[in-house]
Amino acid sequence: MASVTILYFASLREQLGRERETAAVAAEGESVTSLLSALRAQDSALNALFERTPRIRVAINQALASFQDTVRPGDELAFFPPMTGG
Amino acid sequence: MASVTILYFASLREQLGRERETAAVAAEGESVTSLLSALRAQDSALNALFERTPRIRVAINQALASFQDTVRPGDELAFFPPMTGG
Amino acid sequence: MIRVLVQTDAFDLGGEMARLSHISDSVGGISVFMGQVRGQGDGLESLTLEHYPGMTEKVLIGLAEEATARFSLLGCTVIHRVGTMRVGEPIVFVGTASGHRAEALQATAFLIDRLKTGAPFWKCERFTDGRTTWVEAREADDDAAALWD
Amino acid sequence: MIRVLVQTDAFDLGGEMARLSHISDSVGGISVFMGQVRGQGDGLESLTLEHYPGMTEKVLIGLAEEATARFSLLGCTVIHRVGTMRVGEPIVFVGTASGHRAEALQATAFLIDRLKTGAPFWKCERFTDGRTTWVEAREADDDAAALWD
Repeated sequence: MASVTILYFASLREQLGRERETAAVAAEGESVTSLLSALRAQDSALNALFERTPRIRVAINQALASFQDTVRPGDELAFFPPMTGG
Repeated sequence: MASVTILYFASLREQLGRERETAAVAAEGESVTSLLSALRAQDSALNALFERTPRIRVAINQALASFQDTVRPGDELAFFPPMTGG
Repeated sequence: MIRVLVQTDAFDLGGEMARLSHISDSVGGISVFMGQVRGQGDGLESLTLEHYPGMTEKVLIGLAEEATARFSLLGCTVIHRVGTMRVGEPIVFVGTASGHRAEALQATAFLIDRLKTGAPFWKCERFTDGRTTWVEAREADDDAAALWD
Repeated sequence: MIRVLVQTDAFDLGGEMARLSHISDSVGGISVFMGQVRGQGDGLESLTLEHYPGMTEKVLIGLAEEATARFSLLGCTVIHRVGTMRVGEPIVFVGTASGHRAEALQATAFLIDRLKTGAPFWKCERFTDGRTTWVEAREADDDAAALWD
């Protein structure tokens, strides 16, 4: 089955209680929004987390991306709050 | 006799061949311009140096000053080219 | 010459500056910024820095390359620590070397402004009473980063 | 905490940065600029820095005090060498410590811009063929200093 790896960082990782999972994705690829809708429908904790957390960022294959961008099988997807380095 | 110490720095010092001298000054003080005119009238090398050198700066008692400022007996006067530190 | 490190260990300030200084005879100015854990009088004990291994290095190398091109740098070093650091400990070192001072000074400000909001680091504060909180992103930091767009 | 030194010896970069870093728990950012003798491909061998003893220290302390007040600094160090320095050797160190990065970065730029044209130092260049020339003041340096007025 076509899948992607999903990573969670910082407060998202902590609140979900996991840092990594695998999810099914359409073989021809689909938008982050589309994939995320499917995940949220299956997982009420994830749904609640995205509902209460503003400004979640997404990266595809270790580069910042937008929720409209396409995720393809084998991609590494990551969700995290705004960055606070330096 | 009422006098001031005069210091020369950098290219001025080098071209004059001296770094320090003492000069008579009016007991009640006089402007740098007035004192310098007297000095230049007595010293053709100094006169030529001031004629050919643009942008000479003056300090009175180790603080930047203007040629209109008053020099008083006992003051330390200094002439130098624009500064090039850092 | 770009040097990017993400590490748990502290860094050698003098050694890093000497490295920038010796890159070439053409170096006339070196500018450095170092950020450290600031005590805020509210019982902060330590910060724990989490990051996204892989992406972090890519972003920092990209920023160093952008700074090098934009400010004609001869050298650019970015070192960011991860893990737990107590109040007073260094977190980040940004150093740039250039022919003239203006380029190095500007490049250092550019790098620290951009990495604050663009590199995948997250700070979690731990207080002496055991409480922990994730640091909220500051709008002022987004504004500072955007000034370089 | 103001520290101003005019000296012939080289300075200890790591030591000076550590000193700024340890001033207080409230230090969050340290910014440093170091200027060194730049080889220009024209046979420059060394620079000799002449200064006006007494006035130099007064001017540098005044600039450090102005920077401390204007940028809310917790620490401010200015070290300027005099005498003869070969290509690659350090000339000047400016370091500032503050609670947040913007103040330290701006203060360092202010100090180096202002001391270039306001402190009584003069550079004489010596070339490998034995020729010596006094460095001319640059209008661009006056402009940079005036931006802080």
